[in-house]
Amino acid sequence: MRMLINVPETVVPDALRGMAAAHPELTVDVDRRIVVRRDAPVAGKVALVSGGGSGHEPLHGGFVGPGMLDAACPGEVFTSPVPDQMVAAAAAVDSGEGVLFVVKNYTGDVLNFDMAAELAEDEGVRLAKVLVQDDVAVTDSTHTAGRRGTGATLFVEKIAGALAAEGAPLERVADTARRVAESSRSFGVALSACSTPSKGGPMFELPPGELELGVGIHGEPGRERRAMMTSGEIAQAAVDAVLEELPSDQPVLALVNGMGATPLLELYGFCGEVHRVLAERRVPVARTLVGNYVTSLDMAGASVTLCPADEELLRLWDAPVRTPGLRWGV
Amino acid sequence: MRMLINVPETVVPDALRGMAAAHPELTVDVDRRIVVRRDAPVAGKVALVSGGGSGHEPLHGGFVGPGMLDAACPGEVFTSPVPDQMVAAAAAVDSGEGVLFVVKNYTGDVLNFDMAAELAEDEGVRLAKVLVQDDVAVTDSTHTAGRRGTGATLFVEKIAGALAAEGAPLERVADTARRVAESSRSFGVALSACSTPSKGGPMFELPPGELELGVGIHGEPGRERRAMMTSGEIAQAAVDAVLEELPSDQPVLALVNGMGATPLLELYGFCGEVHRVLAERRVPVARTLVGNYVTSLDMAGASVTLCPADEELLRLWDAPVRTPGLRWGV
Amino acid sequence: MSGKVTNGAGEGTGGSAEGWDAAFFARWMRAAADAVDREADRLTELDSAIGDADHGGNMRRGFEAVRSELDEGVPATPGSVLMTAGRKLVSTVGGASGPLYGTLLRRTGKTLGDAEVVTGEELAGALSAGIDAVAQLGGAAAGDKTMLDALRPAADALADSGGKDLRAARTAAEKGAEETTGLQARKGRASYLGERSIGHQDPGAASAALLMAALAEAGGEAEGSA
Amino acid sequence: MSGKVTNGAGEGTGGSAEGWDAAFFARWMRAAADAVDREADRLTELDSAIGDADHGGNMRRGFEAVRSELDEGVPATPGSVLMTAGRKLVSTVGGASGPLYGTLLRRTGKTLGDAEVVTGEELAGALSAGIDAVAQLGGAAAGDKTMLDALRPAADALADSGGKDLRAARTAAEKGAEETTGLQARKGRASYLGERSIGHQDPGAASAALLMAALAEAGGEAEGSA
Ligand SMILES: Nc1ncnc2c1ncn2[C@@H]1O[C@H](COP(=O)(O)OP(=O)(O)O)[C@@H](O)[C@H]1O
Ligand SMILES: Nc1ncnc2c1ncn2[C@@H]1O[C@H](COP(=O)(O)OP(=O)(O)O)[C@@H](O)[C@H]1O
Ligand SMILES: [Mg+2]
Ligand SMILES: [Mg+2]
Ligand SMILES: [Mg+2]
Ligand SMILES: [Mg+2]
Repeated sequence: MRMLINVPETVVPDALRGMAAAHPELTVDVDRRIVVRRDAPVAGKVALVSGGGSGHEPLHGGFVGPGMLDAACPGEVFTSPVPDQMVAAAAAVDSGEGVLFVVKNYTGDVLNFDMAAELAEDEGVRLAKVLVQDDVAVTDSTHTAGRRGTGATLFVEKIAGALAAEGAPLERVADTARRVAESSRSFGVALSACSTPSKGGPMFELPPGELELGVGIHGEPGRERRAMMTSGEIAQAAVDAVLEELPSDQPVLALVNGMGATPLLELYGFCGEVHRVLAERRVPVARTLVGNYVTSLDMAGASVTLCPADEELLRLWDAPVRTPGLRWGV
Repeated sequence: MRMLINVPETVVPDALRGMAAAHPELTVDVDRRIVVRRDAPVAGKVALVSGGGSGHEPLHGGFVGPGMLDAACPGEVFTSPVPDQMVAAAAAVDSGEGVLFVVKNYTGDVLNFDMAAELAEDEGVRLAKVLVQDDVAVTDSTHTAGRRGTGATLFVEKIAGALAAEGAPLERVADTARRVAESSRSFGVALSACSTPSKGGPMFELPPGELELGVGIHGEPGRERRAMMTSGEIAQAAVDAVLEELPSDQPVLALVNGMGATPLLELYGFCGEVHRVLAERRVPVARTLVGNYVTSLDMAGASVTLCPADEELLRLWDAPVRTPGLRWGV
Repeated sequence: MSGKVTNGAGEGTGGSAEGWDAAFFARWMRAAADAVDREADRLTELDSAIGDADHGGNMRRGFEAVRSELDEGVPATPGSVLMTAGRKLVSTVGGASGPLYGTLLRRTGKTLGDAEVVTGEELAGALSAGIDAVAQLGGAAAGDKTMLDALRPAADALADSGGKDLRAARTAAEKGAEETTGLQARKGRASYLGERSIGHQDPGAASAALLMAALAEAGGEAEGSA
Repeated sequence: MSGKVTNGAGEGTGGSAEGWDAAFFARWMRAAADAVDREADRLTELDSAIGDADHGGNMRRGFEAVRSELDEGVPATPGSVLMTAGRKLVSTVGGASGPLYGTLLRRTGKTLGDAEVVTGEELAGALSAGIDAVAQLGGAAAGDKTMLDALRPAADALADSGGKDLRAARTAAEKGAEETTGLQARKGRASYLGERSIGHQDPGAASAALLMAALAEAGGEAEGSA
């Protein structure tokens, strides 16, 4: 085991203690496992709550702060959080203007957030929900329960967070969040498997010299296993897969996302190739974000997410954000 | 090879093209291999130039921008840049107020920056230099050419960059940079070896279940090879090694730095342990930065850097910074 | 300790029961906690082949919490034991299995109402209602390679025996779980594998078999056949 | 192509030279580029044992640049060939070896002055001056397990032969390089290894031996013994 951990069982609370130590601007409740903006609830503002299995950091806890999420609920590694966390988070951040749940489309997340929504609504919270399902890799499968939610989560959280910060009402925040979620598309590639603490080793076998095209953020299989490709070839495969399902030809926001263990040096090189392919396909890129944002523990690889953006989305994207993981304009 | 690259020979220019695509706020000269603030030279401001081998991203190119570096010179992977780059960078950023070279203490970097300094001075640039040598791991060695420069580079670049942004003259910027460089201490631990593109595989053998205490940022060996330790034990070893040589008992700035392939989840857990040990040793922590900032390609592991900070250093640390890799307060 | 009330002191024979009390249900849950703890690594191993390698940890965490809750005090009725356990699973497991198993136990418990003693037939009917709720919540059908493929045959076998033969339920669950190996996943994370999911047992079906084995164990402890 | 001017057309015998012209020095640099290209993987392998696995790439990049520069046109004098090559190495190599080899060639070239033909004795003296400059720049002494441990014996052997025996220089460099295996590094990255550096040949000493072999090759091409 090459893990910087104490024991697999305490990985999540250990990380939350570290977050608490590093980020006095956040309220980190280690016992209830929620990360909350220190100044929540913010009067007059719709609140955003997200969450999901741990292992994808900075998603979601690292996106809590002004201009983005009001609270995040980290589950165990690769395991959806429980409804109690979401209910506690909603209670902590609701100013009376209502709460938007941002949910990645995985059975566990959907079920747990649904239960939480019911409970929170019983307690009088006005709730809306947006489901992120941007991963084009497995739409080919006839038996998939919809597309998986991956990189677009960041776009949804940032853009809806900015709109909420402007004071927009719940319905509009939810509508815009859905617009982003429904128009964004992603495609990921793994160059190595990730290892979960509980497994203590790689989640799947990926011999050196092979890659998994269309991998999921928990190491779920994608479209095909291939012999190693160059960065340029991978960029082309990923961009073309995304463009094929992108429902608009507006200029795009581009996320060139590292899976965790791919050096930033390589990721920037990949970003250059992604831009080259997009230019060849005549897709204008309005903004680019490069880095490790929606990770899969120590998986090597990268994903590309594109979100067609009109003037309003660009304005909201550029709006100030101040979180541990994403920060500009403030 | 599990690398997201085209061919080993073009890794650095490929990455620079990606930086150019992602960061319109920077001028990235791929041919001359320099990354420069778009608005350089900034009138009336001392300019900061740094550089070193690639593979440590976001260091240094990711730290170019208002409040930090004016230019960076990326060398080949783990290879010092050449004097031509530094001379070109100095020429591009010098407003007439002079240039500070921030140099990590490795023979190659020292020699190349020295040559560049001579050349730039011949061209009339007023130059100062600060040598970063914070890594306590190998001071035990009787034959070392001084301590290695690692995480403190970030503190030096941020703090000196803030002072330069305030309009301080070259001598004061250089003095403060040296004060930070001379009082900071680091210690790093590797849980796996890194792989360079040219080697195509791990730089050294580190069997799973062993770790290297005191590793350098190019995978250089440290103090000892040990059987795997818990995050808490590693934190204690690292913090105690640093504290033993820390020349002050002021409150500290703490950098809990990932080597590249260690998941952020684990890094936050490690951060919690570092804070616990510092609390036990009664060292107050004024600020904490957690993340992958001074990396070693795909090495798993982490390092701890502490910098004793008085009120002035804290003010400069908190001052606005706007770079791809570090950003706050603006 | 009580259990099957006709035979007293939890020494049920598993056969012609007149009914089961809260203590019996608590014993079931404890036996499930033991089984899940013992088999956690196997469940995770199965989940790592076709899922995300967390099912063992999920089930262990959930049932340990159930055990602790019962250690604080056993609720008065069979229904409330299962509803408490179900709520605890929902609150501690997460993932897909938390809401699904939580719903299973909560709905089964709710269907049992507030009787202090329930018959085998009542249990069989309630279990079936619980399984319907799981199917509705998760949208899965028989043959989709989920926990349902172990749960449904078990409930059917129990019903077929007039609610008497707990071991038949266990056997049916184990058979159903084993048979998921040949199925292709259509729900949950394993569905992303498509045809590649064939050849691996479904982890949720495996844990469902453990749950049914625990039921048989709770009912048949005296026989030493569990 | 010219070379050793007494014998004409670059067909030197390596023996009793009256002198070497710019073409000979260009041939030396090209032979070095060939050797470094051929042996780059070995140099990197050596550097990966005790350094950072970049020496092969560094040397190849540098000498390819030197070769391209010479392809554009060979400077008129031996001194300017070496100074041009040295400047090119400084501009393209980076790392420790860039400034060190750059300094070696620049200082050697500078010491040769602007003569159009230089004798073996002059070359031996200039090489020695170049090596002194390397020692001064890097602060390393003999036995520190660096390129100096191959360069110095080579220059001494050349001087001992009155500047005539290029193959003696090569042999001495190769012996010196081999002997670095037993030494402990005290300079450069390998010094962090301390005692662990013992048992591995120094990559810079290995490349210095290639440089000296290239010199012998340039001088002795006609003999077919290189
Ligand atoms: N839609 C569904 N309906 C019924 N059972 C399901 C469904 N989705 C998943 N499951 C069951 O849950 C099991 C996985 O549980 P677990 O690994 O704990 O959660 P997760 O899939 O969120 O990681 C699967 O093996 C399957 O039996
Ligand atoms: N201070 C020094 N003096 C002389 N030679 C040195 C010194 N430091 C390093 N070297 C030589 O440089 C070689 C390493 O070159 P290279 O790998 O290209 O650069 P780097 O060490 O910067 O990666 C060493 O093997 C050694 O021979
Ligand atoms: Mg899971
Ligand atoms: Mg190097
Ligand atoms: Mg699972
Ligand atoms: Mg080297």
